[in-house]
Amino acid sequence: MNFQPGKDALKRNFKIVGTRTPRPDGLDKITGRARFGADMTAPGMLWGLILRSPHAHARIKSIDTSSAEAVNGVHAVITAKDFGPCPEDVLDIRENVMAREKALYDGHAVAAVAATSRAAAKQALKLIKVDYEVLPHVTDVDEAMKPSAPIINSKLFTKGLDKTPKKPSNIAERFEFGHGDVEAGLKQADLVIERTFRTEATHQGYIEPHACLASMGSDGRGDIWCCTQGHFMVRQVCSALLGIDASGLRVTASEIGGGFGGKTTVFIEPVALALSLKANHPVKVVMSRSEVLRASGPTSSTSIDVKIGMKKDGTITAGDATLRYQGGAFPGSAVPYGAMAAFACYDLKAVRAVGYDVIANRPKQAAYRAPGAPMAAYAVESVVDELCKELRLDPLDVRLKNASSDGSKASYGPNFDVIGLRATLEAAKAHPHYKTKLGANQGRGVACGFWFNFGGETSVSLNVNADGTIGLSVGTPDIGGSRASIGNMAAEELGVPHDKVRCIIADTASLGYNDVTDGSRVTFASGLAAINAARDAIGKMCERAAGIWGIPVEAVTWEDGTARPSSPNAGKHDPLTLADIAAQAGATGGPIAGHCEINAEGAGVSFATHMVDTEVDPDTGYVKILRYTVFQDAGKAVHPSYVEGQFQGGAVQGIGWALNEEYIYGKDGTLQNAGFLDYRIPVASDLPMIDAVIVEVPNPGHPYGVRGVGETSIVPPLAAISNSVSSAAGVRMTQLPMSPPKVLKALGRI
Amino acid sequence: MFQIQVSTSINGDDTEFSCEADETLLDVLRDRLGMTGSKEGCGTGDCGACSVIVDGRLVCSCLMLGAEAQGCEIETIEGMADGTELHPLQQKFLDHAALQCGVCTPGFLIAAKSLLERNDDPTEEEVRYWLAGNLCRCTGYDKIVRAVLDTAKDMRKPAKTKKAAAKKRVKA
Amino acid sequence: MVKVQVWGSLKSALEGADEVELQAASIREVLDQLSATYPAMKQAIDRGVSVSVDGRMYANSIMVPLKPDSEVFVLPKLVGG
Amino acid sequence: MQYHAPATLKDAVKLLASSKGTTQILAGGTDLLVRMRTGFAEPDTIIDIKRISPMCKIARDGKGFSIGAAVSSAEMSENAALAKAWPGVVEAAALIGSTQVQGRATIAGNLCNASPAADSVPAMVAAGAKAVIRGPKGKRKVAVEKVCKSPGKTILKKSELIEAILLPAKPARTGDAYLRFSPRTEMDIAVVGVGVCLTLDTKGVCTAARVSLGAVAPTVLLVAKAAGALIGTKVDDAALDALAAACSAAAKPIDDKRGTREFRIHVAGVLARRAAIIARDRALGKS
Repeated sequence: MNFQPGKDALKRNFKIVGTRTPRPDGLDKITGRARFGADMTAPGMLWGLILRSPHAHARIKSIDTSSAEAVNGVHAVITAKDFGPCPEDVLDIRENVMAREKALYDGHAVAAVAATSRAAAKQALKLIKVDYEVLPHVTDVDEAMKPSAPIINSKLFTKGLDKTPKKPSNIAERFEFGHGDVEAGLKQADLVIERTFRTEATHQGYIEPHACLASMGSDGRGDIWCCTQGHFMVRQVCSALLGIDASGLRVTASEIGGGFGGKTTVFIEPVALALSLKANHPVKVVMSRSEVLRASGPTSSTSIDVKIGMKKDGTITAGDATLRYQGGAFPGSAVPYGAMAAFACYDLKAVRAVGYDVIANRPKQAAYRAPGAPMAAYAVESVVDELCKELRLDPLDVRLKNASSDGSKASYGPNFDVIGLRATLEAAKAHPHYKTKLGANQGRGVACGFWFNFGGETSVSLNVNADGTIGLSVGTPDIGGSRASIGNMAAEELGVPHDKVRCIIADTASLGYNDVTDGSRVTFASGLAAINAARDAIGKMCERAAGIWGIPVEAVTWEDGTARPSSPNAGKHDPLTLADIAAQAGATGGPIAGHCEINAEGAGVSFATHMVDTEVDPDTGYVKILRYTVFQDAGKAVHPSYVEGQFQGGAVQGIGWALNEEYIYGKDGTLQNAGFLDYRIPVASDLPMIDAVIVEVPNPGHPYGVRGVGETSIVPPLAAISNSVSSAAGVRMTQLPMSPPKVLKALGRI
Repeated sequence: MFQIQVSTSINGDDTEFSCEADETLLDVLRDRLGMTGSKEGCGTGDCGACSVIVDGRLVCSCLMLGAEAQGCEIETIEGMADGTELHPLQQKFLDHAALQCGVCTPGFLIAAKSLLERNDDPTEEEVRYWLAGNLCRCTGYDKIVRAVLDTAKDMRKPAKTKKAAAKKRVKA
Repeated sequence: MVKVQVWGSLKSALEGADEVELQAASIREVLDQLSATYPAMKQAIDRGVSVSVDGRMYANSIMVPLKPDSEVFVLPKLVGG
Repeated sequence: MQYHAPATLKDAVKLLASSKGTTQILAGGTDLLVRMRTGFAEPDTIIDIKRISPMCKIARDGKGFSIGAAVSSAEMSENAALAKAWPGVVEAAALIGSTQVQGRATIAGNLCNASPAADSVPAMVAAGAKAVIRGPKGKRKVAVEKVCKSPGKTILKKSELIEAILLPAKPARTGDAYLRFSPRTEMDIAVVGVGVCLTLDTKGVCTAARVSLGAVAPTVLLVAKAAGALIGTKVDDAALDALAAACSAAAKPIDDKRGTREFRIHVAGVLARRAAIIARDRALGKS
């Protein structure tokens, strides 16, 4: 019954899918009734606050909580001692959630308090005495790799080398991808360019700080209500950290105020649960903005060398990249994905990408939308752009000449399935934007990008209500409007109007396991599962119709939401609509529901080409974005408005990353800009409209051809904007962000 | 720490509350009055998610003390619709998919309402500069600006056709 | 026989071979044989890998059947953002 | 913490003198509440001046203006006469923070916060504004450039507050302008700020000028040499080059997270030139 990728035919004509239906869950969000992480309260609730280390690197010799516990209104004070043994795969999370022997970065949690009021909790925090022994620190990725750098984890030995070294190091692991003979390839080139690029750490920038309300009982049973990209992941990690059964903890996903990968892990949820257990009260913990910036999961800062050889006719003969990513105080940066994605847009005979995962005294990184890929694309697409300029070749033509296409061998190994890179490049070449004239100090930049996209474990249940309406329960938190697209796919498959389907996010006690909402997987995987669940229900409804008509079920077909005899010789029977069958469900066997629990494989990759015009003020180095156009392959755009929204949101995060956003650490290793004033994300007046062109090259791995689109849109902008600024300023920019002082310096004006 | 007794008007309702001297209006709205529509994104006036209108003036409720609300007229997102009659901006935000996660939406709707009360025919640039105090990370602002411009165009139409249009759309 | 390749840094675990040919009917059999014949591969596989079969990526489905001439590629475990 | 909202200036002054511990005046609160939230200010007493009606008014002071200390920058923008007379000062006030912040922020508060990068202060200094400081022993008028001593410190004694900001009568053929550089177009802090006010005679020759720089020294600077570069000229390219050089020379900035030393020195000259051109065109009646 489930869709067989590659075997079952793709549906091509649709009634609901592809239309811009109004959003079914929007009313609460425009009236202020929608409840996000911090909006939940409970009777007898205490306020939880976390004490964080002010040092970049320090040994914790002792923590005295006695005077804090004496404060009136305080019901619980916890430290690392309140987190017992746990499975190996959550050891790093346990240490990041609450420091153990050492405080590893500025903002690392060291203790927490729960009290009847925020004022009492604040007062108690001040009375916790921590005896720190400050240690030397390192925050820069290249510095951290030097043998002379202070060792952060004495038990860390570099993996991925031929021989495991004896001495501990800040280099956690080495990765390598590629094929062919790079040295030979470079020799065949007419021009070889090698450059080093640096990018600073950036934050996902979601407007809603992390927040949760936990209520934990000493009987090992509890509830937690939190904003997260994966409440099943929260259950899995928190139950492991607290040593309770997964079934003991019910996690409800609140509305989520943005995540972009930063809420695919836990920071405060285990703390709230531990406080609640100790205080025997519900406890609410809400991060401040400065806590979010200091102590949640920004992406890596990087240092990348790229060398590419190209012939006069534009053929790329070889590509070689070395990528160094620091992922905070714990291993696990996204450097492997950066190394894999770096040359993914190019069909190369000789390619190599070597990645180093490095630790430093910074917060533990978390995924940030296509984690690792934007920085790698920035480096590769910048060198390709420079080669095109030197050889006087059109950047789109060169990319078309070398573009990966169906069946070509990807730089990270496997052969590609059906892919849409060429389609996006051709759409870009044909677009009026590419032909408009530029003025003084103006430049145009193009760049391509890619993301793998992900299927993952997905459970959906679909209930047919007695009045013929549909209750659809999915387990993937909806950040960008996926309830609308998933509901529309179920309505399309069932043949009922879209507003007859109500799609909700079920809690962990009401639905089978679901992987986190990440990897641009939700519209693909929950959509696929919803279609399968609809087909499951249709099968059952056909059985009921067959029973009512007294004919075999094989003689019943389902069209436009109605069961019909498949041919005249099955006898004359009035068609039965879904509503008719639903009304008789009780009498004909019981409630009707469809289910699908799968590991949704067959996710199709999504490619994009971005084009951007900028103007550089030669006197101040200020960069103005004049025009921005995104061309991205969505396979099949289920709800075009929200597909465009992903294109526009990713592009603008890329603009912030390219121009102004950066983590600034002082010499003392503390974060200097932990707030939205000096961590500058783009504001409305900084930007033009972002034009979105949806390209549709269907993905054979999905019944409707759907591809995930959420992440690819952030991969090309860093390079596209840098290429545009480099041509406007007449000098190659090799550092992000391209803040005005850096541009002015590159122009040689200061 | 004795508390301050404040009497004010919120969305037309006379409201009494007591609060600490250093408690912000945002904390009062959310934690004492259960009006969680205004959101805290930063607590320092840098994101606009807590925007409310006080005596006709668009402000950040996190940069105002609860005590300062004495005798004021406060408008929050909860009061933007008139019963089931949505404000045209609210409907347009849905029609234009001008929200994704929605946490910044209350702040944007209040700010846009304040703009259209002052300027019924704003240019794109005027909309962008007026709304620059409201951060959004999901949408890239494009559809938000289009929704505000489209609402302004609709609201400039003669009253008769507007009423019918508003009624029809709510059912859609 | 199924052609199996691994990502660059694991080439040393295959004693330098670019590609290995195995008799295997499913992803599980490929991974089991790799772990058995090449001890250094076992650690990487235990930490979690993604496997691509004929251009399609499988995160951790090990029961996926293989065609006799399938092209299998072992990669680090994919995660998204 | 205690909160007071006196109805008269007299009560406010009495309260200010009698309150113990640290006392803060609350006008717009857009600086004070941020410092309280981030733990940099924990006042024992707050005195809210927004119930003192004279302090909420923009009045004519002879041919000039008296802007009450509780007048928000949004109210300044909406006052047509003020905006017409002193566009530079009003534009500077309208650059503070965002629309929401401008709904509360006051230029008196911006001055008392004593940030070197305050937006309204260079414009006030260029315009020759004075602060009316009220204390138990009466009031005194102090030129705005003399009010700040160092970052966060003003000359106000514990028992004094600012009652109003006075803008002088603007002579004929006079134009003022304020420009700042910030990475974002809104919601930002000046990396460099420049206020220029100049007067031309009937032949277009500059007879008087004041040039003020923000964010390039511990306090806002009034740069005599820069004014000297304009006086006696037709504010032509040569004069503008000399102005730019004088401003860059006067700048003594620091490296910080918002900008480098060299950047601020260079851009001080660039913005001075641009602001002087706007001021000149306004003086010539070309808006």
